[in-house]
Amino acid sequence: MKNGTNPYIPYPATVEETWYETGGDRCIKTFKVVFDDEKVRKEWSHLPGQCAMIGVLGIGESMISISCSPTEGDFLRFSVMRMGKVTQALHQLEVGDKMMVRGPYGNNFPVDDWQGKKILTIGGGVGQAPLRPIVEYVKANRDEYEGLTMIYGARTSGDLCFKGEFEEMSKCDDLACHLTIDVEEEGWGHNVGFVPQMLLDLNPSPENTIVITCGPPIMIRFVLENLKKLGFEDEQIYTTLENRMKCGIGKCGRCNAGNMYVCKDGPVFSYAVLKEIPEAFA
Amino acid sequence: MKMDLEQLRKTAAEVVARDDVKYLVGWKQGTYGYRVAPGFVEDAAGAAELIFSPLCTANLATYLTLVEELPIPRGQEPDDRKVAVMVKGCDSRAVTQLIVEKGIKKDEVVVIGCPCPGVVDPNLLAEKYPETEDQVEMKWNGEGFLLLRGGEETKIARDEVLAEKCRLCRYPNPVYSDIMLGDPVEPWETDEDKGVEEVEGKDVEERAEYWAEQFDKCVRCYSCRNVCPLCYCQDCVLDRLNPTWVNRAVNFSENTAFNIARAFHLGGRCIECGECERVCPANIPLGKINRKLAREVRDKYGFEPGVDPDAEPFQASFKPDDPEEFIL
Amino acid sequence: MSAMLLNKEKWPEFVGKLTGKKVWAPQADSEGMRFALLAEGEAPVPDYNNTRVPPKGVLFPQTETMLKFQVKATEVDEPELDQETVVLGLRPCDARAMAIVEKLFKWDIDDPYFIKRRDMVTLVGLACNDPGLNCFCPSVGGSPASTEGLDLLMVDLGENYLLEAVTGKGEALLKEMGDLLSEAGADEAKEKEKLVKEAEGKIKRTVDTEGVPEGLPGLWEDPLWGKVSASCLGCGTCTYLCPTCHCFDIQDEVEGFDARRCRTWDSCMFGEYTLHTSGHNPRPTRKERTRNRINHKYSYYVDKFDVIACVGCGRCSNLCPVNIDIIDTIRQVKEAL
Amino acid sequence: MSAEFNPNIVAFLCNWCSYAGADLAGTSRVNYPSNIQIIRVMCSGRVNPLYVMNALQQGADGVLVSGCHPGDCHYMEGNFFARRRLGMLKDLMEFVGVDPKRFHMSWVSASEGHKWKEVVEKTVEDAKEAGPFEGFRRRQIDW
Amino acid sequence: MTEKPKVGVYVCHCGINISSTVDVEAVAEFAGKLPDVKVAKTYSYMCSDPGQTLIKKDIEEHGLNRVVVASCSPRMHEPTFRKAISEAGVNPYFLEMANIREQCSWVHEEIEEGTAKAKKLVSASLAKVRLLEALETTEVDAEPAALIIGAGIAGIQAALDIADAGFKVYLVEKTPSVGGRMAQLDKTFPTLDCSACILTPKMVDAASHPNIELLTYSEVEEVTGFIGNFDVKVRKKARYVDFDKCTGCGDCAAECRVKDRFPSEFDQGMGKRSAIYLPFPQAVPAKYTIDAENCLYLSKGKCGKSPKCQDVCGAGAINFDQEDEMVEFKVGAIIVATGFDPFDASRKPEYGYDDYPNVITGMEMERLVSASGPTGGKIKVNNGEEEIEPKEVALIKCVGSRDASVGNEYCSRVCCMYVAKQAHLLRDKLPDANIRIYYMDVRAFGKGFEEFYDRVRRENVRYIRGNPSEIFKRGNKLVVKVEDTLNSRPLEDEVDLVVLGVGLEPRADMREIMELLRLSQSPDKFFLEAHPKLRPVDTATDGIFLAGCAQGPKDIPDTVAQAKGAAASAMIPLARGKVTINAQVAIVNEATCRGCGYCVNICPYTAIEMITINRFGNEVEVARVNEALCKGCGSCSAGCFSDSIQPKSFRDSQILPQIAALGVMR
Repeated sequence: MKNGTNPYIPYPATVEETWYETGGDRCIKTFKVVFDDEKVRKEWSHLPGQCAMIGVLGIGESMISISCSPTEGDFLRFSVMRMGKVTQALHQLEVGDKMMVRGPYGNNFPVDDWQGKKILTIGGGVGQAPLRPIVEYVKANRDEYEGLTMIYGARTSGDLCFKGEFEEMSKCDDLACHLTIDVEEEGWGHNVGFVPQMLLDLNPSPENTIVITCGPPIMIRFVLENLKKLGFEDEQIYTTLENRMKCGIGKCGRCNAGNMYVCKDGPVFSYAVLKEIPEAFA
Repeated sequence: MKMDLEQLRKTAAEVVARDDVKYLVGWKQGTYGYRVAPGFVEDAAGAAELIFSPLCTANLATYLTLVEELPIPRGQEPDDRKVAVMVKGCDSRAVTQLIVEKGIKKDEVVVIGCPCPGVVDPNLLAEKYPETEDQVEMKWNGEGFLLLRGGEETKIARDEVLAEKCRLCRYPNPVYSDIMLGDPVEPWETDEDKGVEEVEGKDVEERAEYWAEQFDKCVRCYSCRNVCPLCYCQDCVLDRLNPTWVNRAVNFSENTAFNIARAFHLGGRCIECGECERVCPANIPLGKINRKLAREVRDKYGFEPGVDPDAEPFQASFKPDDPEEFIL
Repeated sequence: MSAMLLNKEKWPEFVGKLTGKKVWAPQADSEGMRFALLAEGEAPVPDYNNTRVPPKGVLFPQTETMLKFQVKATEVDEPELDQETVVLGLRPCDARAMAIVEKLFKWDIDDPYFIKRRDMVTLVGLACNDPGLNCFCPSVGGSPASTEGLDLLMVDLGENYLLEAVTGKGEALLKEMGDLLSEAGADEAKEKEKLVKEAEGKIKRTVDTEGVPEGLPGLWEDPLWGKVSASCLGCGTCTYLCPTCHCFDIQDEVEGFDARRCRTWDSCMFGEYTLHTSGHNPRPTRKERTRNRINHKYSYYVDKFDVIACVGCGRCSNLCPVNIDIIDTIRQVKEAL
Repeated sequence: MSAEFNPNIVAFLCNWCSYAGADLAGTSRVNYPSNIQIIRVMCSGRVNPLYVMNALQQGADGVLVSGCHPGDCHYMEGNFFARRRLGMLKDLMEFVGVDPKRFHMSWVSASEGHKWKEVVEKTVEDAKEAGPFEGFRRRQIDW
Repeated sequence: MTEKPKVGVYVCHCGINISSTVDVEAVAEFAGKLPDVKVAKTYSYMCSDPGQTLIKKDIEEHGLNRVVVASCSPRMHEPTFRKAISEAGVNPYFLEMANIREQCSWVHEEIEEGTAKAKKLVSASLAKVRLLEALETTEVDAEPAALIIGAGIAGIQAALDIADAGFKVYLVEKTPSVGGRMAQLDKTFPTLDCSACILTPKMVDAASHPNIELLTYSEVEEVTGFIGNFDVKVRKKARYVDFDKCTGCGDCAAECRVKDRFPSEFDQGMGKRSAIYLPFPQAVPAKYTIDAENCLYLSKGKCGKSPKCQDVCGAGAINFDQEDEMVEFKVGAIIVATGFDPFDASRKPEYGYDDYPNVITGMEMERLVSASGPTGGKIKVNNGEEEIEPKEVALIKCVGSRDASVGNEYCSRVCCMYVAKQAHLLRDKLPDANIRIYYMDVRAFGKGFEEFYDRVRRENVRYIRGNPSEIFKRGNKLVVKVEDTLNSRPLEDEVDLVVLGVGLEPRADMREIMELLRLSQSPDKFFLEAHPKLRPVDTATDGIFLAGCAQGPKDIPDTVAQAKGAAASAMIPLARGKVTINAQVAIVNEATCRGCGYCVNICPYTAIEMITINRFGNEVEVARVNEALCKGCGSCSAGCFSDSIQPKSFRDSQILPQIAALGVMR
């Protein structure tokens, strides 16, 4: 076997920047990494929605969604919640340390098909990570889309990811950024309440709109319900799934939801497809 | 053998009819050949399918702890009804040991005891009387067994097909039960444990070689662990990766570690039902290890698990005069 | 090349000529048959019903090193996989399973380990003259003398083996044997036909799979899953011993400063298999797992690769400790349709 | 290789008696073989018997567990539990073919520096007799 | 947040103690290359001030968050380095020590082997330190009260000291009166103070002290909790006499239908008492008690027409309906001062204690010689035929002490002196008698002891070196058969009275207290102190202390001294008002705990209990550790099949890598 033909081989990437998005037990840390090998850097191409296997040699790998848009530059960003052994090891990485990356894996949001449409993202908590590339992608290709509305909520302001980026966004006319937290906090200048309710309050028109939602299952359930109330069709709604994965390339078997392998047929699914898969929301 | 199927089915039907009983686990005819399957009975119709025969090897006490703990939605009450289970002598020791270890509570179960004159070793039976696709019936017949198949009756001598665990059985009658079916059977003279003695007779290198060959076959399907009524941790340490006691890799080293750890955790707890050995797809003689340890515990420490529901667990107690001749 | 004959007496010579290759063959271990590497000079006659563990490990070892590396390093090494290998006397069902699994390992992205091993191996099958009690290959598209996946098929004609090359690799192997073989004639072909017919006739347990792949998704909430799985112990016997089960786990192992990334067979019957780190499990009980196993074999795989991922070898039925019998399960599915 | 086999021995010592006894051996400048490496635990009762298995698997040729004499346990009963558990483990290991010379348990009090030396010498000597452990050591496995 | 471990490794030369057998530079260089090690240095004395400063500076400069010190035994300097790193802002539990002195350089000779082993030990320490967890010590409030079990001189003294310091004391005494053994003594050696004279005032003080709650005729039933927070249940046994009404006049005892029928415990059975009684005239409290076993009314339900005591009691204090009463309270510390039992002379049958009335024990002698004793201080004995004043007296020492045949190898420490004292008292009362003392050794080690012993010898008391083998009767005399070992002469001395200088033994009922408080015994079966030299009043259980003969035989001055010591120790948590809880405790993973309760059985401190938790709507039982009770021994963990209970700092996940490091580094 020669290097380059084996999809299981990860490539070293150097951590260039890291910061914590949220605190607590299950804190989220964002890494900006750049492949060491220029060739790998050049050959790498991903689109919003895709994932990569990242990890540390000797510990293991985890499938993490790429939380930056290719339009942002020659680097990758991952926002990782500290959960198990691998993410714990990832969290220990500091600037200058090496992360092993392979991918990109999975399908992407059909950004080309969506040209000329309005984009609405609805995120909750760490669920904003896979949505961020879409936001950035649309921001970078503003002419091709009819505008972008972002709804993002979390339990507290401390649980919101990418906080620093929202202010800049709200300055743009064709970008709307709506933030919400579950309970009132001092100094919080935005909405208070749950995401599904905020969606109803904003009352977006389904016309020529694509909705992408990602977040905790309970939020998704009510968001879907409310989208239906607002008249959205299944085909207009997209979400991403997460399942336990090992190989990332549709061999190891465990990420299937019904007859779909999340790592290959997903993680992006339209609701029209997803509702036919009995296991999808299990 | 006075075991009356009518009585068994009637009792089972009565038990499942009770409001405080969720279901009953008994034995029923398997899908072919000599197979007997665990039957989960919720009504009288199910009860009518139950059997108890020399083919009923399985220890159903496993099912008392095998049920996964599922989240109960808010506002919903957990189903606290009892589970009824049919046990042979050996199986009843598992129930007792589970009570000792708080794996189950006495009032969570209805234990139906079946005095057992000894079951067959299905492999031995199939070797001598080839298994066919048709369902067969088997009965105890005086000192031996009676095989009924295709209208034909075959008498089989007891020694010919008796399971090894039964040869060594000292508790043919349930030691713990809420309802007892039939009359107790007369315990029999037990053989020497030839399997264990044969291994003991080897020198340490031969033993190492013997077990190396055995453990090398292990595919780590964990059926030995899963079938064991006393392996009821929801989250087995040997599955865990942090810390890693045993690597996932399947090789002689990890397999041995797995088997040692499994056997050790059963030290002073194994009730010698022989299920681990029966289910092992690699035919590893796990029973020998368990029985060896059980014998040491019996001989050296005077302890026998699963006979006294009020006993202190062996590994959670000590005696000031425990043997210590091995200590420097 | 036409069919060839090998006198059984020459079998050791036949095996002897495979020097330089790794040779896997069914061998008796302490209490059963299993595929193992032949030591030099050994040539056991493949006279057996079937092995307890399928020979899938030849292409997909239970534990396989994927990458080797040093702790703290970023460079990884791959194992060398270039030794020619011959598998002697595997049963047609097991060979067929390899062909079925190959579809997945070649799906879109090649799995380099499996494919490399497949490239290096010559599969010499042995037709079943005497199928086992739980054999039901014809029910799922196989046959006691199926050549699917094989490079070469042997048929036991009593005194001789009839050897029929299926692929170029098989032919090459036959060529290597030179004058050890003689050409078979029409009689032998007839004899083979007869034996295969007889063998098929010996298969008693059958199941009708018509409509099952299409119908299974509709039975998602059917009570049959609860019934079938109630007695399941959640062990990996059925999946580990299944020649078409291909799930694996990837783990890093460290020994001092040496480390490897390896993969190990995994089983969808284990709770941990789908367990998320968060503690959430999309398949929380044996019911969901059992349903997934059957669906995966009889429906999902058919959707993706147009073939049932069950070859009817009967191992899962043979060795399930609690008589969960796939033939019976499919019958129940069929009834529920 | 003609070099003498130098066994690698891992010892688990309770903090209060045996570890202190080993310290005393040091303070008294008692000389003993260096094959023994000590892992300090608070009580011999802390020693999970599977540590012994793990040590052998991970590269030890012998294992020693040492605690307070019966009745002297700092935690009153820990050593009794250790004795029962490890006694059972020893039976088990022996049965599966691990030379009993590879595993020892001892009572060494805080005042028994010399006994510690004897125990170490015996353990090392036995491990030497048993030779390099070639059982289920991880390193035996070809990756 | 998970910090990447940044470890500093510090290898100590310890002058040449380490560096002469271990190439410390090589060890440091080796360590420097190990994963996560940021700096590795050596220094001549790591524990010195500059050594510690070096570590602190590195922590600051290199941002270290874990430290390995390879030096001496952690038993020596672990606290030192913990403190040092915590001063530099690193959690003190992020420290691991590699013992390369006591267990390496000092016990190995070759520099190669020493160095190789040191490297391994360092790598094992490193493997562990990277995985250690930050621990915080916590404090809980301490109840400013103490429980003292036993109101002999030790208990009384400790109670007075603690009460005087302003803390509440519960003084629990099993018998109806305080005073204990000392109250039974006549005079005390070597000063010959009257025991009662010096003790009685203290007894009265204890009873009247506003901070002392005296619970006589009471027994401790249950103690739970931990230092600072013990919950105590005491059973006040029914006296059948209203405590508040009884005036102690004694009319009842005088009129009792079974008057003076029963052996008086106080007089060692030599005197008699009624069923309603005061143990002795100076008893405190001076309240009568009915002995329910012997009282006709209580045992038989009938006492004449009506119980006489009831009839005569002017105060109307007699109450046959009284029941045991449970008292519950909370204390911060406990002192065990349960005292001793005199050796039971029947266990030396060769001395004929059971056979001859004129063979008596030292304790009986005390009562006999006491002016308040059964004979009013007259020395009269029954030689089996008649009451006589003895002319020939033999005193035998070491009865039941230093005697392996009865299982007592220890010296009882008081017999030499009390026997001498009794000889002196006998000499006073029997100026013409022949007084012999048979002895093995004379141990007169205390202040004024040797002088007293000299004095007694000068008083014509013969010391005969020999251990009598037998005492038998010849005519109306007792014969002491002995070999005078100084001149190897066999003797058969004929005497009228034999006094057996019995030793001190642990109380017969001490096992109950032991189980109650989970204390341990030393080989002599007395209570075991935490350290024989440095913590002689502490037990292995924090907050429980020992005073007096419960811990081992003692004379009165030593008892008082120890009582004061115990009182002072017990007052530490009371005065501080807080107790610090050990941080290295066990913790349960409730998600994996299978609720088998093995750990509960195993824990010697009852620190683990089963609790019911709600696991996703299911009620399940799991173990929970009471951190205040847990000592971190980890026995529970080794017995847990699912590894669900783990002692912090000694987790499996921390020890297994240590094993790996030692194994792999060959």
